[in-house]
This record gives sequence, C-alpha cells and structure tokens, in this order.
Amino acid sequence: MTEQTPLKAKDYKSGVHPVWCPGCGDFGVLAAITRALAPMGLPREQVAVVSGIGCSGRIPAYLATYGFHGLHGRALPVATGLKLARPDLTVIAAGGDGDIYSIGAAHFVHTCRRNPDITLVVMDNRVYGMTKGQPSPTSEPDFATPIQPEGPEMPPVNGLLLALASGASFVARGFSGHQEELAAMIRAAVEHPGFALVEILSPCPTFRPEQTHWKREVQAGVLKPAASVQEAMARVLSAPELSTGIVWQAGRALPHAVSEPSGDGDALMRELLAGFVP
Amino acid sequence: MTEQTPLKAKDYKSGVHPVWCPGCGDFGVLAAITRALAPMGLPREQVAVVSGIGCSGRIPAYLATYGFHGLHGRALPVATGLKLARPDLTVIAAGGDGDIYSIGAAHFVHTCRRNPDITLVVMDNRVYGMTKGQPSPTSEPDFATPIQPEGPEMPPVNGLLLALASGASFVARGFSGHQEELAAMIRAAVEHPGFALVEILSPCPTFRPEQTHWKREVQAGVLKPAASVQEAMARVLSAPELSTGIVWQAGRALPHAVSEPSGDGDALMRELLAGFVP
Amino acid sequence: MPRTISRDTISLALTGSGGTGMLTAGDLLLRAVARNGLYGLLTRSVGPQIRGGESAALLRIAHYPLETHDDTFHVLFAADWKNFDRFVGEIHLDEDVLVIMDEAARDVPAVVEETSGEVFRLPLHATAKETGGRVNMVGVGFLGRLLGMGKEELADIIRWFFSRKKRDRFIEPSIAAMEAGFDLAAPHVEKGALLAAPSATERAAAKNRWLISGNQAVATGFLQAGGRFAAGYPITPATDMLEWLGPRLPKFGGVLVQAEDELAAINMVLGASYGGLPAMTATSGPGLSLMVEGIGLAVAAEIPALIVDVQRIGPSTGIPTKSEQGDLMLAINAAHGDAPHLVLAPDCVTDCIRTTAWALHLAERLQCPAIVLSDQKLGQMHSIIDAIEMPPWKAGRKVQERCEGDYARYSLTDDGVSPMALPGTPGCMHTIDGLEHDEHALPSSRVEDHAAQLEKRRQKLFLMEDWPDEDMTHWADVQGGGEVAVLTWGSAAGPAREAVRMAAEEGLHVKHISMRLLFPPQRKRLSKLLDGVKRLIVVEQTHSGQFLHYLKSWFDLPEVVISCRRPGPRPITPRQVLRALREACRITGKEIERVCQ
Amino acid sequence: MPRTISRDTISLALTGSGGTGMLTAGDLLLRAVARNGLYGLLTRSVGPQIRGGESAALLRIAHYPLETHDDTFHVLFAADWKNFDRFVGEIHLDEDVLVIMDEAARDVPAVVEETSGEVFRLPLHATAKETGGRVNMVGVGFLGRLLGMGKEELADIIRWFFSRKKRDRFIEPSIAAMEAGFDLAAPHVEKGALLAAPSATERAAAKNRWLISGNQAVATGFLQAGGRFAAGYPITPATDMLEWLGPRLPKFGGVLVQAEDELAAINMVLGASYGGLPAMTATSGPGLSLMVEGIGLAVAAEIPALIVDVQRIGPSTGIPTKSEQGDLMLAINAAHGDAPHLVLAPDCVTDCIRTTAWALHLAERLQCPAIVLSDQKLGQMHSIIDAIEMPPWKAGRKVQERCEGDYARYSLTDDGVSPMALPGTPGCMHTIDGLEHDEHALPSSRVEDHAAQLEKRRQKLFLMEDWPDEDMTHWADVQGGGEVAVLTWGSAAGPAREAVRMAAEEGLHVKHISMRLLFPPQRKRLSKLLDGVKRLIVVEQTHSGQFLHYLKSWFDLPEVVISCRRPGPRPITPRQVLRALREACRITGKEIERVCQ
Ligand SMILES: Cc1ncc(C[n+]2csc(CCOP(=O)(O)OP(=O)(O)O)c2C)c(N)n1
Ligand SMILES: Cc1ncc(C[n+]2csc(CCOP(=O)(O)OP(=O)(O)O)c2C)c(N)n1
Ligand code: SF4
Ligand code: SF4
Ligand SMILES: [Mg+2]
Ligand SMILES: [Mg+2]
Repeated sequence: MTEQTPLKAKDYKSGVHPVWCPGCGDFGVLAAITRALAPMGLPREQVAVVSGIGCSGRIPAYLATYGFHGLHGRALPVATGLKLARPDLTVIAAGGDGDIYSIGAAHFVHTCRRNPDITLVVMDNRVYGMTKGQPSPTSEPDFATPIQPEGPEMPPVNGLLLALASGASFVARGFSGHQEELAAMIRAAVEHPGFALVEILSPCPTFRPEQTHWKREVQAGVLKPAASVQEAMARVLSAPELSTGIVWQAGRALPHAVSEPSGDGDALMRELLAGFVP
Repeated sequence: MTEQTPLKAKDYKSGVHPVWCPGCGDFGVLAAITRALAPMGLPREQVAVVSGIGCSGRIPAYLATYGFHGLHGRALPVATGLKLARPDLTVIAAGGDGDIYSIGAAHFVHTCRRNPDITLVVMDNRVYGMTKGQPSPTSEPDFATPIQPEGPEMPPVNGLLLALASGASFVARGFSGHQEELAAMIRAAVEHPGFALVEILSPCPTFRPEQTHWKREVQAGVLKPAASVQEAMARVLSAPELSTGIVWQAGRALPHAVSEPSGDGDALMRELLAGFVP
Repeated sequence: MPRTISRDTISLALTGSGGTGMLTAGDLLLRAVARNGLYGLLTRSVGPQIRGGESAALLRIAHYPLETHDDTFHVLFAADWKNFDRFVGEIHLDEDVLVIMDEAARDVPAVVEETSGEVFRLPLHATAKETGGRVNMVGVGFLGRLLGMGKEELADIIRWFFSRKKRDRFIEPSIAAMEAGFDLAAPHVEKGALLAAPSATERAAAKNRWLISGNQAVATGFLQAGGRFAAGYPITPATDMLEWLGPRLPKFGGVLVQAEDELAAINMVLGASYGGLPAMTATSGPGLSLMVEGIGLAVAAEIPALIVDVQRIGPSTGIPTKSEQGDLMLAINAAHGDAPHLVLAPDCVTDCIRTTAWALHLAERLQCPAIVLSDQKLGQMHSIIDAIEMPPWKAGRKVQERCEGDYARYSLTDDGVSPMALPGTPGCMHTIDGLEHDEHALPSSRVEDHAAQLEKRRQKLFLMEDWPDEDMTHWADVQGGGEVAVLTWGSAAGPAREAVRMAAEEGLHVKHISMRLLFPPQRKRLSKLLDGVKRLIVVEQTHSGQFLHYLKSWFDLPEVVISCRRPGPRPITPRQVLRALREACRITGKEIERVCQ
Repeated sequence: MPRTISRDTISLALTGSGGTGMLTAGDLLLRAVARNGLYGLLTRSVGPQIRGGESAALLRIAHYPLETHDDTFHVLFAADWKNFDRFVGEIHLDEDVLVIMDEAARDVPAVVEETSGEVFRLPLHATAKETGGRVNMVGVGFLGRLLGMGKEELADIIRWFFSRKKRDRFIEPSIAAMEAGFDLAAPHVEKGALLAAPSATERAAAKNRWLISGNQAVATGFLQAGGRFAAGYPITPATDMLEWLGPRLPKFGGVLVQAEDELAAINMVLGASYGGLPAMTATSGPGLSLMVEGIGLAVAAEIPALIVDVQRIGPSTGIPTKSEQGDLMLAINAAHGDAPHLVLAPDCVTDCIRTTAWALHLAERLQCPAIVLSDQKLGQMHSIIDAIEMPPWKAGRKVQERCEGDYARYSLTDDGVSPMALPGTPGCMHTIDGLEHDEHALPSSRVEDHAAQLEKRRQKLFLMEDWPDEDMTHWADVQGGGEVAVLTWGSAAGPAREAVRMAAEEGLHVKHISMRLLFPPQRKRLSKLLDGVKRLIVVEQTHSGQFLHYLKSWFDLPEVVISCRRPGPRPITPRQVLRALREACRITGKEIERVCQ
C-alpha cells in the first residue's frame, strides 16, 4: 500500500531540526525540493535522497523520504547503484561544492557520462562549510583563509561547463533564494529521464557573509536551453556568473538496470553449471 | 656537476627492454619524448617522469631520467608534489586513458585548475591494455568486451574538452605515429610555463587491432591554436575525432612552490615559539 | 622415464617464450584429462609482457581430487629456454625429471644440464614446421601420448577449442602437428605411459565433473545465494571474475557496472544493497586498500555487502600475477574506528562456491560487509572438480515489511540485528547514516548512543560464537586428529591436506584445521578443536606471519606454535608442510614462532 | 562552596546554547590562568550545529602541570540549559558541585535539581543586559574572581583578545560586563577563592610557559625536525593543524597545498618527499582510510612520509568532534600485503612536539612512512605547558651524493637502508617502483628478489630492537615501579599518570609505561620493562580493546592482564584507572581481559 497523494510540500519534511545556521541557503534548497516533489504526486517512500558529507549532506534527514547519508564525495556512486538496483525509485543525490566538485570530481564526470536517471543537487556556497571555512573548488581565486592565506589563486570549477564537457543530459543552475524558479527546475530535473545536474547557489552567511548579497545579484532565467552542447557551453561561459536557468537538456540512452530474469532461477543455475562440464 | 649536453635522443633511453607488445604505440611516445628532450639540452638528471599503472605507466623505466612508477591514477598528485618541492626539475607525468581519465579524473580536473608547471602525456589507446582489454573512458560506446558485452554505451571522455573546461593552460593532441609533430608538441608542452596536456593517440594492436588503421586516418595539424577557451572548445567539438594539433595555450599564474626561507632556521623557530607565550 | 613418479599423480611444466603457445597446450591437455575422467589442475605463470612474453603452464594430473601442485615437476616440456630463469624459483624440478626440449635449443639452463633425470632432445620445432602447425601442438601430441591419451580424443579437443574461438582454419594444421608429436613419442612410451590409465568407472565419471576456476566458482556461489548486483573496476587477478559475471548477471535479472574506480565500485554496491539487492564487488589488494572507507561505512550504517579480494603479491602494486596471503590483516582491520565485520576465506576451488554463498548469506543476515579472501592461486587455478550440490545458503535479509507508528532502523535487539525497511516501504522512511546515530538513525554524539550502537554492531557478530553448531558447520574444515595439528586458512589448506595424508602414510597421525571464518574469531570453537593438541603448526603464505599474529591476538594457543610460512611467488607445497609436521612430531618444549621454510 | 575541591586543582564547565559565548569565556579564563603562572587546560565540546549550537568549555586549572581532565567538574557555569542533555554523559558533576545559573533559567536538569552541591541562582543575563555586554563576560568576571584573579588582569586579557581579532568595539561593553560579574561574586568569595593563589615564583614562571594545542605542537615538531612540505584536505579535527601550518610554512621556505582529496594529499607528499623534501599530511580516520593505498606505496618504494592522524570517534563518519583511540589497528595494518611501517603516538601535548620530530626523523632515516596517531583530545586541547628545549631529531636522510657506474636504489645493505639518490643527482638516474623490484629498482617477479626486498623492508624496522638504548630513549615513558603496571598509548597516558600519582598517595606503588613507538614492536625493550610485573592493566579509549589485541599478538605479557577501556566521548579519567589499579593490587590468578569501566 503506497501513500495517498497529493501531499503538500510540508509533508515532505521530516520534522528533524536542521543543524544549519540561521539564514543558510540550504533551508531554501530543502524547501524547493519539497515544493518540487509535492505537485508531482510522488509517494514519499518512493523517493530516496543520497548525500555526502558537509552541511549540504545533512539534507536527507530533513526530508520525509528515504535517505542515505554516506561518505564525503561518494553520493553519486551510491545513487547510481541504488537507481540501477531499484529503477522504480526516484533517486536524488545531494552534495556540496566540495563534496561533488573536489573529492567527488571523478564520480561527477563519470556519472554525467553514464547518465543514470538521477537528479543531482549541488548546494554551492563556494566554501567548505562543515569544516569551517576553507576554500572549495568554486571559491574565488582571492578568497583568503588561514589554510590558503592568499586564496586558492586558480580558476573556480565551473560545474555546468564540466557537466557539459562530460556529456550530461540536463544542466541547470538555480538559486536557493528564488524558490519558484528553483522548485520548477528541480521538478524538471527529476522528470528528465537521465542524469540531471541542478547546481544551486546556496549562500553560507557564516563563512561567506558577503553572499547575503546574492539575493540582489542573481539574475534569474538568464540561462536558456541551447540547441547544441557547443552553444550551451558558450552560454555558460558568457552568462554572468550569478545567473540561473536550464541551459541544456537532451535525450540520451540510460545505463542498464536490473530487469526480469530470463527464466526460473533453478533452471538458470542448471544452465550455468552445465557450462562447467568438460 | 651536471651532464654535458647536448645529448642525442637515444641517450635519453635507459636500455631497459620494454614489456610492450610489438607494434604498441607507446614505443612511439617513448621515442617522441626523447626526441623532444634532446634538442632542449636538458640534462637527464634534471628530468623526472612520474607515471601511474598501465602499459603506459611503464614508460619512466625506459627513459634514462629519474622516474617514479606509482599508483594507478595518481601520477598527477605525485608530479605536483614533486614540482612544488623541486621547482628546478623538469617534471613530466605520463599515464593511460584509464589511469588519467577514469580513476584519476578528479586529479586531472584539479591539476588543470592548479596549473603546476608540469607536462602530462596521456597515452590514449581507448582500452585498458594492462588488464587485457576492458573498455576505458575513451572507448567507443559500442566497444564490446566480456565485462560489458554491449559496450560502454556512453559518450567517451573528451580529454581535451575536459581540460579546457577545467582551466588547463596548454591543450594538445598528438599521434604516436607522427613523430615529428609529436616531438615538437611535447617540446612546446615542456617549455610551456604551467600545466600542459598532450593527449597522444597511441594504438594498442593487441586489444584494439583496428587502431593500426590510425596511421592512415589521423589528420595532423587540424587543431590550431584558438584565441579563446570558447573557441578552443568549439574547435575540439567540431574537429574530426582523429585530429591532432595544439588547440590552446595561455599564460596563467603558477601555484606557490618552495622558496627561500625568510631567515635563519633557528631564528625562525624562536619567533614561532614566541607566539605560544601567553 | 622418471623413477619417482607415482603412477597416481604427475606434474608437468610447459614453458616457452612468447608465441610458443604453451598456455594453450596446457588448456588442451587439462580438458583432455577432464574428459578422461581424471582429476587435474592448471596454473599459469606469465612474464610481465602483456602479450607474447614467456609463460609456463603448470599442470598436475591425478587419479584423485587435487587441490594443489606437487612439490616438484616430473616432466618439463620446454619449447625454448628464453627467460627460463624468471620461473626457475617457482618450478622445482624433480631430481628424476624428464626434460623434453628441442634438439637445437640454446642456452640450456644449468639445472637442466646438470639434472640426474632424463633429457630428450627432439626436433620439436622442425616437426611443427613440417606440419604447418605450431610447436605447442607437437607438445600436446607428445605429452598426451606419454599420459596415455589417444590421438582421436586429442584431435577432438583441438577441434572443439578452435571452433569455440571461431578460428576454424587453425584446426587442421594443429591436428597435424599434434599427430606428429604423438608419433614422435612412440619410442618413449615403450615402458608404458607416465600415468596409470583411467578405469572405465573413472571415464564414466567425467560427465559429473566440472572444469572450473576459483574465480568462476566464487561468482557461481554469489549467483547461487541470490547475488544480483555487481560493480567493479578491472584489476588482476580479479578481472576475469567480473568478465565472467558481466554477461551472466543479466540473465538472472541482475546487472554489473564497470565503475570508474574502486571507490565508486564499493559505493555503488552499498547503494544497490541499500535498495535491497544482494551485491558484490571483486578486486585485489590495491582495490581493497581503496575500499577501506566504504567498508567502514557499511559497518556503521549496517549495509550488507560482499567484497571479494583475490589476493596477489603485495605490498603496493607488488607482483600482480602471483599469489600470496598478505591481505589478511588489512581485511580484518579494514576501517578506522571500531568496525567489526565478516572476513571469510574459501580453502579450495570447490569451496569457493560454498564459502562465497555462505559469506553473502551472513553479510545479509548480519547486515554488514563480508570480505572474502581468495587469492591468485585459487582464483586463476583451473581445476577439475566433482560436480557438487549447490550450497543451501541464501541472501535472506531481515526486512521490515511495513511500519505502524515508530520505526527505528537501528533498534537495539537481542541479536543485534534490526529489521531493515527498504526504500519503497510506506511509513518506514528514515535516513541511514555513517555518523554515529541513535536507534532512529538520527545523528547523535551522546555517550550512551555511541556505546549502545558500538555494542550492537559488535554483538551481532560475536554472538556467532553461540550459534548452534549446525548453523556453523562451514566455519572450519577438520581432518585427522592427534596431538599435533596444522592450522591453515585459504589456499594454504590444499598443501596441508596433502601433507596430512602423506604423514598418515608414514604413520604420523595429525590433525588439520582449515579456518574459513576468520572474523569474528570463533574462540570457543577453535578451543574445542585444539583440545588435546600440544603442538600447532601455523601455515601461511606471507613473509611476516600475519595469520600467526592474528591467532595470537585472539585465541588461546597450545604451548608450542610453529610458524611455517613463506612469501610468494613460490607456493606452499605439501612436502614443506610435511617436513614441519615431521619436525613437530619430534620436538618438545615451548618453541613459539619457529619459522620453517 | 564545594567541599571536595583540592585547593591545588579545580575543574570548571561553562555551558550554554548558541550565542552565549561560553567558548570565548573559556579561552579568556585559560589565558588569564596562564598569565598568572598556573597550569591549565581547556577542551571544547560542541553540538552538531556549525554555528551557534550549544557548547561547553571544559577548563581545568592547577598548580602543577596537567595532562588530562579530572573525573568530575567542581564548578558548572550554565548560561542556560538548552540541550544540556547532549553533554551530560561527558560532564560528570562532582557531588559537591557548585552550580552557577541564571535565576530565571528554565528546564533545570535533574542532575542539577538533585545535586547535593550548592546552587547559585543569579541574575546573569539581567546583569549582562544592564552593562550592554554579554553573559559570557559576566561569567569571566564571576569565575575569575572565584579563582582569585584581579579585575585588571581580566580586563587586560579582554582588551588583548578583541584587539587581536580587530573587534575593538567589543572591548568596552565586555569589560563592563566582566566587572559586573566580578562584583556579583563578592558575597561568594567570603570563604576565600576556590583555588590557592599563585605564588610569586609561579607568577614569574608565566613567561616560560606556552599556551599551545596538540595540533600546534605536532606542527611545531614537524617544522623543528626540518619538515618543509605539507599537503592536506580539511577534516575535523585535523584542519586547524593545516590552517596553522598554511601561513607558517612559507616563512621556512616550505609550502602547503590544499589538495582535492586525501588520495591526492598523500601522493603529493610522496612526490615532494621523492624530491628530497621532508613532507607530511594531517588527517583523521576517514582520510587515513583513503590514504591506505598511498601508505603501501611509500612502504614498497621506500619513500619517507609523515602521516598525522588526529583520531576522532569512528567507525565511518562517527562523531567528528570527539576523541577516541580507534584507529590503532588500521594504522598498524594500513596497507595490503606485507608492508611494515612506523606507527608512533605522542602521549601529551608537550610530547606532540617531541614524538612528531622523532617520527619525521625515523621516517627519513628508515625511508618509510610514519603514522603519528594523535587524537581530538590531544589535538584540540589548549594547554599551558612549560616551555621546552626543542628536541634534537632532524630529518637527515641517507643520500647518494653521486654515482660512479652502477647505482642500485634498493641495494641490500646491513641495516636495510639504501642510500637514496635524489632527482638532480648526475649519474644515478633510476625509476622507483611500487611493483616488486630488484636492487636496481627494476620490476621483478623473481622469488629471490621478492624475498630479499621483503626482508630488507622488514629488517630496517625490526633492527630498531637492537639500536643502542640512547637512540631509543623516546620509545616509551616509564614512571614508578612494582608488580602492577599500567600500560597506555597516546592520550590515555595522561589519566594513567595521574592515577599512578594518586595510587602512590594511597600507598600503592605501581608502574606506568606509555608506549610512543607502537610499530615496529619493541619486544625486548618491553620485556625488560615488564620484568617483575605480575599484573598488567591495559588502558585505552576503544570499545573493542584494539591495544590489548595488538599487545597480545606481538608481546609476551604477564599472566594477569586487565583491559581497562571505554569508548569515547566519555574520556578515560584518572579515577577510572585508579579503580582498576586498586583492584589489580588485590586480585590474583589468571584473569585475562577483564573489562573495567
Ligand atoms: C574523506 C573525508 N575527508 C574530509 C572530510 C571532512 N569534510 C566534511 S564536509 C567537508 C567539506 C564540506 O564542504 P562542501 O562539500 O562544500 O559542503 P558544505 O559544508 O559547504 O555544504 C569536508 C572536507 C570527511 N568527512 N571525509
Ligand atoms: C587501484 C588499482 N586498481 C586497478 C588496477 C589495475 N589496473 C592496472 S592498469 C589498469 C588500467 C590500464 O589502462 P590504461 O590506464 O588505459 O593504461 P594502458 O594499459 O591502456 O596503457 C588497471 C585497471 C591497479 N593497478 N590499481
Ligand atoms: S556553515 Fe554555512 S553552509 Fe554550513 S550551515 Fe552554516 S551557513 Fe549553512
Ligand atoms: S596491450 Fe596494448 S597498450 Fe599494452 S603493450 Fe600491448 S599493445 Fe601496448
Ligand atoms: Mg560548500
Ligand atoms: Mg589505455
């Protein structure tokens, strides 16, 4: 017996009190996910949210869905394994900019290629929040902190560009402060058959207080769907840094998942064993 | 006392007999490296070649330079550590398509960003040679093998595109069968101040016998230096798959390396300890 | 003709440089042996080259089931002597060895020049050339005849072999070369074949035999117990297990993913298992090293998972194609923090099926990772075994079917196992966590929660000591009895079993214990088995004595413990163990850690 | 006023929810203590929130050097009671505790309501409000006075603190609040201060003291011994070590790299070290798990490297902010294959400097990785220690300065150490390898090469057992004597040392051994120390007894071994050890593995 739907957005919240700081953008991400899921009429038990470690990684426990709070950087392989084993589930992976673009970068590239039908939400605050303020791969080159007194001094990872270069089939950027656009974007991502990246500008008022200005600075809807990967890349490169929208969506084959066995188990095993007879 | 130069290309070979199969493209890569180094007049002891595991990874031992045959996937961090600790050395990292683009993908992305002054040679044969013929990240979607009977069924990694998306400052592709172009390209990469990617089409006649046709198919010099990253990406996307050339070169800041201490060691330590006095 | 060959078993080494095809010759002979109703096993030793390097096919044949190579080789067929020195440490020639070599061969190694055995210098290459076939087929004919096989059965196998490979054009010249080799052997079989001919009963039994490798057997055990998901990254000597599973899993409704690395592989396995599917990965030492963090997560979050480590020589990249038992301590301690988990080891090719099935069953039942330690020797040994009944163990997880009200994923239960609600189960929604947590899986840093969850995770494993014996029959294999015992794990069991049999023939009655469940330690069970044992010989293939140190840390051992160990690539052999046994039967007094080579 | 407080030492807990600033209050008080010439230590316990969660500053002050917290807290200053239950397991209140709380506070916890100690209900928040300052400064004034400090010295420290932080505007209101708190304490200091006032000599000694954390001390030891390269990836509780090194290394001519992950970090360290620079990384359990493969490479290729693991509670993500000693077995076995390497542990904050310097020295001298096991308790404990002479150990590697003819990187030498030619050295070019190799570093799969290189790598470490005693003074710290001994490693030494002192006061004379070199095991040396010891108490902060099992596997132990262990986050305390000691002095008979809580 699955749940009666429709549920309201708030029904997708678990009631567990977040550890997040007041004003953290992650609250907005949480809200937008619930607002995306509710109108889709997805029973909560059919949704599984897989995360890594970081402030961002805490999100599954705050949702009334199934959740998997795993290792730093490894949300994507877990989500891939889950989706291929359980194609019936709606699988969402969530992580921070460090989680996904630094320690998890190899999985990011290869999940884009593999194209499992999962949605990845990257909560980008341009900092390692959980470990209290070191530069992340999306930090500005001059973001000075004790560990790197002069800042990282290198170009930030452009997650959208990396996704496009890696063959992702859905690429978007949202902002935790723009709830409607973000909820719609997440919904489109979940409905997209294949791997969908939603990078979300999610301010960290504690370690990046200047990000509270994002409210004023983010330009919604600037990124528009492109007709080719090349065009999508050009748009991402030329759009203002703080712009949002879905820039790429394309149909692509999905990886093989589990399916019906080709016969009765014992018979299959007998056939298998027959192969050993000399 | 450093070595008397100039040396001949063959002086850069160690005399150790390669384990490679007859006809392997890696012989060509080896030759091209020696042909690039000789005219630069680099003393052999000033060059260090760092590699991962794979047929490709065997290359350092065949060179008469210093070498480090490390772990599968980790050549780039080793090379980075070495270069930042020993800026006086010429550091070359070498690896296979699996080594660099699969298990080593996170390091690849972040080394492109970090821009240490090292040259990366990727010996791309579109297969895991050393482990006898599984698909690699650059394998064609329909490259059928026992482990993936229908082939990987996903787009290959485009190493050049990934490098450009990750901020690499020198991006080129060569072919082991085009010695002159390749040697010149490697030389340009080594001379480039910053991280330089030279992806080399290096056929594996044993597990990809069809690649022996590359001799006829590779189009030299098609990739021409672009004026912007965006243009470089467009060129890589539109050029024929088997085309070579330097597509991107740009000046960028290098990461901090070791330098002269700011004073005498004992004095520095006294100053440090003074900071603990309450 | 070698004098010391028992007519019951014989060992042959076929060596040659790249292109001589010795491995193919070994494969064909093994299959011929199998079809003849005899037992046999084949291992390969190869050089570092990917293709065409020197290689050796090491073949042993017997009228009884075999688990291991013999101490020495009775026949050496050398297509040439190139790089023979690379093998010489692994291939001990019998003092009465029969050497078959080309009459024109150069660089004959000293061991051969000086042998007290017989040397046949024959026109092997010339014969091959005449027939248009290759020298390996000459060898198949020659050796086949020495072993008492018929021309036609050898031809049959050659036909089967090349047609399966879709290389039909090789059939004719190969048969011609084989026949020439067969004829070449004529003067040498006057005194009879090297091995007693199989009886009619033996011949009839051939169809109840399997020709199988340990890696295939592990995969079979996994499928049998209900395994349906696999993720892995190629690595020698585990790759062929993945390659064998790749096309087979989908038939069973399952799927295999080639991951981007081992970190991804183990985490994919955990994702699939969290979804309810029994799942595995296969790797070797370097991959196990990379999976350590994932294994710790599986312990903390209580996710079943099967990790097969086909050990190769370490440390680091080591010697990828050769066998050793050096991953034991890493396997047992494969996580930071207190992270108890299952470690098992199959002890022969047949047992690879059983122990793997049991390991998957236990992992699922106890909701924790199980590491199965195979090794290159077991994994890549092609062996003729008796067909067996499939073992009874199935994955079967304790599942929460539905929830009314409060569901606590990590509830404290008597047996430490909490029913698991799979995603999709209405009302039981929760988030599993690698952070320490309370019973409801919510992160907690409370003293009491940590203590309770630590104890729960430990207890569910350590309670196995109190499981009824009938549930634990597979934990160890015991043979013989007496005051002297040999204790082994994994592939060291084979030579030990043979040594115990040989000792019995000498009138020395000793006990052999092969431990298949290595962790959690079965202290009471081993104590019972060691009751009355005064001297214990611990046999293992390591340099440092990992098994010995593990035993010392967890068990009460007899006063006298003798460590009989040797690193790879030289295998542990029956007579090495036998020597230790003989000595142990003589010596007295406390003599801990005597290393016998 | 608490009756049981010795006037020599006192422990205070300052707790409150987010925003009450209890951690700052603790910092200020500790510095005041330091400037007064007293000893003290401070640890922090925080909730899971990143900012503004509840937190506790745990402060202990004494007239003698301190290494550990006391069993109980004599004073509890509670700004409020929010989430107090999260700490209650870690903060044991003395039965005569003095509680200082706000008069208007709600939800007073049972332990406080029911205490037999004294409770002061005061207008803490109202007072703060009046002054425009914060409640933590009221606390600083109140507690400062109870501890016998003057208004002006407290004001001084407040000034120093905020001006260093460039928050000058906070100075005035903070001082006002502090003074109001100071005044509020007036009626409560009639019977005198809680702690005897420092003597003039003590006051004068203040400038020869350091206020330092274990993490800073480890970094200092590294720099002192010549460390010049660091690579790391942030992880609690090791991050602050990297953050402290980040700006300091360049002054010494070195460099720190924030890597993309721990796999990169360890490999960068190996690259730098191969280049000749003494190099380190710092991490915690999850990072150590990821470094296992790199550590194995360092063993096989013989590359010096320092890996500092600031242990936190495991398994898996565990409890990142709390301390445990659960990484011991992983550290010792951190590689597949036979891969012996150094494992060391500092046993107090001061020793963090020394043991780290020694570890780097040994790693460089023996050309292998050294894992230094610190933990959250040591690492993040801020401690007032006596300034020490810097330890003598330097990196100093055996280097091949030039080559004439043949250079063999892995030559077989008497001490197992082969001179290393650094890149740049003419004529010595070679390629180091994680594949098994021959003396010339060329890959080899020969039986003899593997055996020789395994033995070489083992021997260079195991020969330490035969080093002259003067080179090994630091391997263990020994105090006291007698038939009963306590054996500890790492941060468990602190409570054990204190317990041994207390026992002596009771007339029980026992021995304490703190092992700093954990691997290679110093069997002969420990045997000597255990000579005459009949009963041994093994103290550790784990659930499973990792240290106990390690000891059993490598050492000969006395007949009676008592395991005294407890997992985190409750710390091992002096009286817990004392109880075990008392009992051990009574009991007899073989009583292995008695667990005492
Ligand atoms: C293997 C490992 N390395 C390091 C850490 C420590 N760690 C926890 S979260 C984190 C980074 C957090 O940054 P991000 O992913 O951007 O997430 P945020 O907290 O900003 O949401 C790190 C380094 C860890 N838990 N595991
Ligand atoms: C951690 C680890 N995983 C797997 C392996 C096994 N392995 C060795 S080389 C290799 C891949 C080789 O492919 P590639 O990098 O393309 O190099 P090639 O041999 O084709 O030159 C693999 C998977 C290993 N050595 N270490
Ligand atoms: S530290 Fe930053 S990212 Fe983390 S919870 Fe606080 S505001 Fe959010
Ligand atoms: S397997 Fe392929 S890549 Fe490897 S040596 Fe042979 S030809 Fe070269
Ligand atoms: Mg972040
Ligand atoms: Mg390749």
